[in-house]
Amino acid sequence: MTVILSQSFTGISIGAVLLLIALGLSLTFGQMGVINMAHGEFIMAGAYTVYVVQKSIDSAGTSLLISLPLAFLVAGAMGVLLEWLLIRRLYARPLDTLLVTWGVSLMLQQLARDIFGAPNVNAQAPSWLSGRITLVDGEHSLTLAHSRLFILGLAIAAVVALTLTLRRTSLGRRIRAVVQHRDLAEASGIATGRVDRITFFIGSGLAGLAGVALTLVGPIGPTMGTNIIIDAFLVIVVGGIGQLRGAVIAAFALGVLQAVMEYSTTVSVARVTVLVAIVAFLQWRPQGIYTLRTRSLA
Amino acid sequence: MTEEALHGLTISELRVSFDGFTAVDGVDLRVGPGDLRFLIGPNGAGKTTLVDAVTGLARATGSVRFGGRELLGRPVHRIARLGIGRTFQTATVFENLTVVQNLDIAAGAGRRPLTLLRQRRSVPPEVDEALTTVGLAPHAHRLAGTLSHGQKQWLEIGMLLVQNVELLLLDEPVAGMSHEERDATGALLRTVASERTVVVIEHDMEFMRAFASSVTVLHAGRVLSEGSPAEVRADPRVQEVYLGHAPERPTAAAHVGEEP
Amino acid sequence: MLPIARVRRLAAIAVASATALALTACGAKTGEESANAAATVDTSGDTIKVGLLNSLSGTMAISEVTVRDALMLAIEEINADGGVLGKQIEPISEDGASDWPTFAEKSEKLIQQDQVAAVFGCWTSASRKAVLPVFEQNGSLLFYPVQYEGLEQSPNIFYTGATTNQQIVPALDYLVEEGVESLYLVGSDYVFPRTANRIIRAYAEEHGIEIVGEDYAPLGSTEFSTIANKVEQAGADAVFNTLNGDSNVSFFSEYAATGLTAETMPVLSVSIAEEEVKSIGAENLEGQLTSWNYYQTTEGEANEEFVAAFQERYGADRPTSDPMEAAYTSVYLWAAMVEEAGSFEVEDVRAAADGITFEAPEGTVTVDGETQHIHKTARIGRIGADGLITEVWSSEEPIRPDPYLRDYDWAEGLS
Amino acid sequence: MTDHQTETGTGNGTGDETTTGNGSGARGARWRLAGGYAAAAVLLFAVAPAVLSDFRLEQLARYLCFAMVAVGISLAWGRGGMLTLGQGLFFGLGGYAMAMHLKLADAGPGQLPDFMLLYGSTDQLPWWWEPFRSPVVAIAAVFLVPMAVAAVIGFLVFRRRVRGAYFAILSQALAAAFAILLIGQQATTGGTNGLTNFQGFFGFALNDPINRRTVYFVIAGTLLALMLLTRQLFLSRYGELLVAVRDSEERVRFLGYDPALVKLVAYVVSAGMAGLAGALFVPAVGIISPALIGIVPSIQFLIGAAIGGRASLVGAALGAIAVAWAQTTLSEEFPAAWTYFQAGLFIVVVAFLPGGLISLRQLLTRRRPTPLGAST
Repeated sequence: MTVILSQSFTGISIGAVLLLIALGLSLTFGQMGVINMAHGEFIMAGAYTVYVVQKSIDSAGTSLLISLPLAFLVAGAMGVLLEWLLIRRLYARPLDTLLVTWGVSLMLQQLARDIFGAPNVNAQAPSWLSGRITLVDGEHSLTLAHSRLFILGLAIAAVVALTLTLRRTSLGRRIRAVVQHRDLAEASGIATGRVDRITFFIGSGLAGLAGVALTLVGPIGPTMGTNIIIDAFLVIVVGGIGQLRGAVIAAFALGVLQAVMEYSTTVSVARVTVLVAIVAFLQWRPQGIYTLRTRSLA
Repeated sequence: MTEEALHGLTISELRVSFDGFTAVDGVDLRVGPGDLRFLIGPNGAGKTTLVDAVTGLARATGSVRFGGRELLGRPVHRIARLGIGRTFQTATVFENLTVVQNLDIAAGAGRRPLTLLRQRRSVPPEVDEALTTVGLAPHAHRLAGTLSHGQKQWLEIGMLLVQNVELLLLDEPVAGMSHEERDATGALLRTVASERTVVVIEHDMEFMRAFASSVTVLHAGRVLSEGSPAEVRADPRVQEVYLGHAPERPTAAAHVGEEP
Repeated sequence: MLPIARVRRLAAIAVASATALALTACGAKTGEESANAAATVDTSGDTIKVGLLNSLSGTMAISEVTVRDALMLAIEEINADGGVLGKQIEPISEDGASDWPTFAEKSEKLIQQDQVAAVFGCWTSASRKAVLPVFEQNGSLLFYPVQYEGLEQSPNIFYTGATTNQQIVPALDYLVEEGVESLYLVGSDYVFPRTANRIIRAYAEEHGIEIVGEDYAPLGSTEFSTIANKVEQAGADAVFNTLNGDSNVSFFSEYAATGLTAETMPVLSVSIAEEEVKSIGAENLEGQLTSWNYYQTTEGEANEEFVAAFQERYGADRPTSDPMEAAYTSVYLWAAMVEEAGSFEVEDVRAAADGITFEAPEGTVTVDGETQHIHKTARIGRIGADGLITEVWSSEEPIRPDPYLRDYDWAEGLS
Repeated sequence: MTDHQTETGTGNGTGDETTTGNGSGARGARWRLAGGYAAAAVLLFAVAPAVLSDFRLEQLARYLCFAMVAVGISLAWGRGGMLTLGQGLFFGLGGYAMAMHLKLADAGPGQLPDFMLLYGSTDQLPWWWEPFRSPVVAIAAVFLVPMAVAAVIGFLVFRRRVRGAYFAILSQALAAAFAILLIGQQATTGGTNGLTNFQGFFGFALNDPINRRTVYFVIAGTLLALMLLTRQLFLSRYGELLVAVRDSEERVRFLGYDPALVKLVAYVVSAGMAGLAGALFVPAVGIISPALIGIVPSIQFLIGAAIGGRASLVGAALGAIAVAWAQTTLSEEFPAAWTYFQAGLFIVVVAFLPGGLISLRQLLTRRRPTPLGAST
C-alpha cells in the first residue's frame, strides 16, 4: 500500500518537473506556434543563475529565493533577445524556427562550457529543503522530500499565476487576442510585435524558473537542456496546442505512467513504453488531449 | 468532355456542428445537372461549411448524394475521385511549381504508380486544353507563385477542369478581382457550366445577377430562399436579412454580405 | 530519360562494379594468413613518438583530461631523466571527442600516419572495444589505464587499471566479511555495470548472498526517486553501486531523502573517487564505502612524490585519482619494457613485458606477461565527513590479475 | 553536377518549350548532368584513391555514408517537407543488420558472436539473430528492415495527419527510444559498446588494406547510384507531386490523391537510404553503436543537408561531406570555435538562405530560381 502511495507521489513529482519545463513551452509553442529548441538552454541559464548567486551569497536558502525572480529575468531576457534577433523573422516557417533555435542551443551550450567549464556543477540545497515529511512510519515508511514538495508547489504556483495573467489582465487579453486573430488584433490597435515579445519573455522566464527547480534534483551542466527538451515537447504534443490544462494533465499523466512503469519494469523499458504510448495516443487523438478547432485550411 | 449524362447534387437534412455550435442546420438542396448555382448569404450563414461537408472536410449528418452515390463518410481524396472538386477563398495553388506542373498534377490522380515515377515527356492534351480555356497558355511555364491573384483563381479552375470533375464548388472565385477579371471569370464559368455542374459561393451581388442561373440563399444554417436571381431578389425575407427593411438599391454594394 | 543517358548510366554502373570486383579479387579472404604484420614504428629521429588518445571534448572530457594530464606528467618526468633508450618521448595528443568511431579513426591515424611506438589512453569500455580491432589489425600497442569489466585479453593491449578480481571481487569479499547477506545492485546502463553485476550475481550464488534487486539508469540520468523507493522497499543489507558520474549526485540525494543512511544500508561504490565526493557533497556520502586500488591518501613515498609533482604541475587544488595513477604508471611500465627489450618494436616490447615492476604511487606493481594486466593491491575506503577517503581494508599483497576469473570456481559459467 | 536546371522539370524558361527533354536547353543540361556525374565518378574512383592515404580514404568513406543519409533527407525533407529528425533510427537499423551478419559470419556456423559469450546469459542465439546468418537475408535486411519500420511509422503518423513539428518531435523521440532499447539489451545487442571487431566482410578479410579499399569503392558506387535514383524521383511526376504535397497537403487531397501515401513513399525511400548508409558504415568504420543513433547524431545528419541545400541533391550530399570533413579537421584544432562556427553557419543558412549554400550559385549567376526550390 505504501508502495502505491510513494510511487504515486514519485509520479506526481516527476510530473511537476515535467510541467515546469513544459509550462514555458505551452506559451511559446502552444500559443505562438514557435518551436524553440533553445528552451532547454534557457532552463540551463536558470540553473546556472542559482549557481552564480550562490557563489556570491553564502546562504543557500536566501540565494534560492533571490534566484527565482532573477532566473526568470535572465532567461526571459535571453528569450526576448532570441525573439528579436531571429524568431520574429521566421514566424511563417515553423520548422526552420526549430532548426535555427537548435543551432542557438548548440551555441549556448558551448557558451556555458566556456564560462562555467565542461564539468557539471552543483548548487547547495537550502537546509529547509533537505528534510522530509514522514507520513507513515514503520517498516516501510512513506516519506515526502521537502525539495519535491517545493517543486510541486512552484509548479502549481506558476500554473495559477499564468492562468490568472492570461485570463484576468489586459496583457493576457492582448496575448490571447494576438494568438487567436493576429490581423484583427493588429487592426484593433494592438502592437502585435510587442505582444509577441512579451509572450516570449514570459515563456522563456518560466524556463528559468524550471531551471531553478531542477538544481534541487540534479546537477547543473551545459547539456542539461538537451536531456529534457524532448520530454518537454512531448508534454505539449500530448496535451494539445494552446491549452494550459492539456499540458497540466499530460505532465502528470506522463509522470505517473513513467513512475509506475519504472517501478514494475526497468528505467529503460519505462522510457520506451512511455514513448510508444505517446505515439499510440496520437493515433487516437492526433491533436492532443485538448484541441482548438479552426476552420482555416492547412 | 464526353457526352455523358450529367449528375446533380442532392443534399438532404444536412447538419454540421462544431463544439455545440450548429453551422449547418438541416439544409435540403438540389442542384440540377448543368446548373450554375450561386450560394449566397450573410457571413456565418454556413455556406463554406456546407461545401466543407460535401467535400469531406467537415463531419456532417444527413445525406449528400451525387450521381446516386452517398458522399458523407468518405475521405476527402475519395470524394475528389468521384468527380467533385473545389476551390478555396484564398487561392491555393502550388506556388513552387509551374502552371503546367500544377495542371498536370491535377490531371493525374488516377495515374498508376509506374507512370508517376516517370518523367513527364509532354504536356497532356487535357492540360493543353485547360490552359487555353482558362487563358493561361502564355504563362504555361511560369511559377504559379508569380501569377496575379486573378490568374491563380483561373489556374485553380483549370485544375478542376483537368481533374475532369463533374461538380465544381467554387468559394468566392472573384473576390479581389478587377472588373475585367470578373467578367472574364463569369464567362469562363458559363463555358464550364455548359458541360458540368457548378456551385459558386459569392458575396458579389452584381456578379451573381450577371451570371447565375439559379440562386440559393442561406441564413443561419438554413435555406432561406431559392430560385432565379430575379425571384430571390424580390423575396422580402432576403431583403430583410441583407438590408434590413430598406428597399433594394439599384446596384448593391459589392460585398453586401459583410453588412450586418 | 533518353536512351543514350540510360546507356551511359548503365555503363557507368557496370564500370564501377567491375572495378570493385577486380579489386576485390586481389584482397585476402577471411581466415587466410594476411597482412596482420606488426606496426611500423618510426625510430628514425632523436625522439620516439607515442600517442595520447583521450576525449578532450564531449561528455567524457571531464574525466579523460585528468588522465591526459597524468600521462603528460609521466612523459615529462621520463624525458627529464634522459628519455627511453636515449630518445626523448614526443607525445602526440589526439581528441577522441567522446565518440567511439572517432576513437577508432584517431587510433588508426596515430598508428599509420604518425607511426607511434605505443598509444596511451581510452576510458570507456566502448572506446576500448572500438579501437581494439584497429590495434590488432595494425599490430600496435595500447596502454589502457582504467578499471574495467574484465573478460578481455588482447595481445595488443596492456591493461594497467584493475580487472574485476582486483576491485569487485575484493569488495564483495569485504562485504561478506562484514556480514552482508543481501545486496541491491544499482548501476548506469552500460557495459561495465551490467557485466560487473553478472559477476556479482555469480559470486552471490556461491556465497549465499541474496540479490534483492537490480536496476539500471540511463547514463546521465538524474531521476532516481523510483530507484531509491525500490531500494528502500527491498531492505537489503547493502547496495552495490556501479553508477557513473553525475547520476551519483541524484542517487545519493534521493537515497538520503528516503531516510536511508550508511548505518542502515551502506552503499559500496566502485566509480566514486575523490573528485566525485567533492561534487556529490560529503554530507550525503559520509560513511559510505568505495573500492579502488589507489587513493590520494594512500601511504608511501612514491605517492607523496606523485601527488606533490602533480599538484605542482597542475595546481594545488587538483586531486589525484585511481585512473590518473594507473595512467601515470602505464607510461613508466612501457618505458621499462622498452629498456628491457632494447627495442621499440611491438613484438620485442611484448616479449620483455613479463615481470617488469615499478614502484607506483599505489605500491609495487608487476606486469603479468600472460594476461598483459598488472598485479595490483585492492583497497576498500570509507568516505569521511571531510570528503577524504581513508583506507579501511586492503589485500595483503598485490592480487594477480585474472580477467576471465579462471581461478574462481563460481565464475565458471561467465565466459 | 549541374542538376538544378533540369530539376525544374521544364525547360529553361524561354517560354517556347512545351515539353521537357526535347528542348535544346534541356538537352544541354542533360549533357552537363552526364558530365557532372562523370566528373564525380572520376573524382571518387580514380583521383581520391590515387592521392589519399588509406587512412584518409577510410575517412572519406565515412563521409560518403553520411552523404547517403543526406540524399535521403533531401528527398523527404527538402522535397517532401517532412522534417526527418530521427534518421538515426534507420541508420542504426541498417547498421545493426549488417553488423549482426558480420558478427555471425566471424563466429562461424552454429557459433555465438564473441560478445554474447561474454555478456550473454544464454547459450542460445536469440531467434531474431538467426536469419542474419544468411548473407542474402542480411543484405536485403539492411534496407528492407528500415523501410518496413518507416512504412509502419509513416502509415500511422501520416494517416492521422501528424505533421510539421509534431512529426519532427515524434521521429526524434522514436530514435531516442531505439537507442535506449539497444543499450538495455546488452546481452543481445552489445549495449553501449555496440558491435565492433569485425574480421571479415562477406568472406574478405577486413584487415587487408586492399579489401578496405574495395569497401570504399562499394560505398562510392552506392552513393552515386542512390543519387541517380533520387534524381529520377525528383524529376518524375512523383517528384512534382511531392513538392505539391509539401506546399499544400490539403489542396492535393482535394485533387483526389492521398497525401499520406505520397509522403510515405518519400519517407520510406529515405529510410532505406539511411539504412544502406548505416550498413556500409559498419565495414568502413568498424563499429555501430547506440551513440550513432540517438537524438544528437540524428540532428547532425540534418546539418550537412541544411547547410548544403536541402532541396538540392548535390547541395545536400556535398554539404554532408563538407560538414563531416570540417568536423574532424577543425574540431580537434579549435573545438570551441568550431562549435560556434558550425552552429552560426547553420543558423544563418537556415534563417536567411533556406536554399542552402548551393543556392548562392543561382544568386550569383542570376539564374532563374529553381521552381522546386526550398521553402517551408
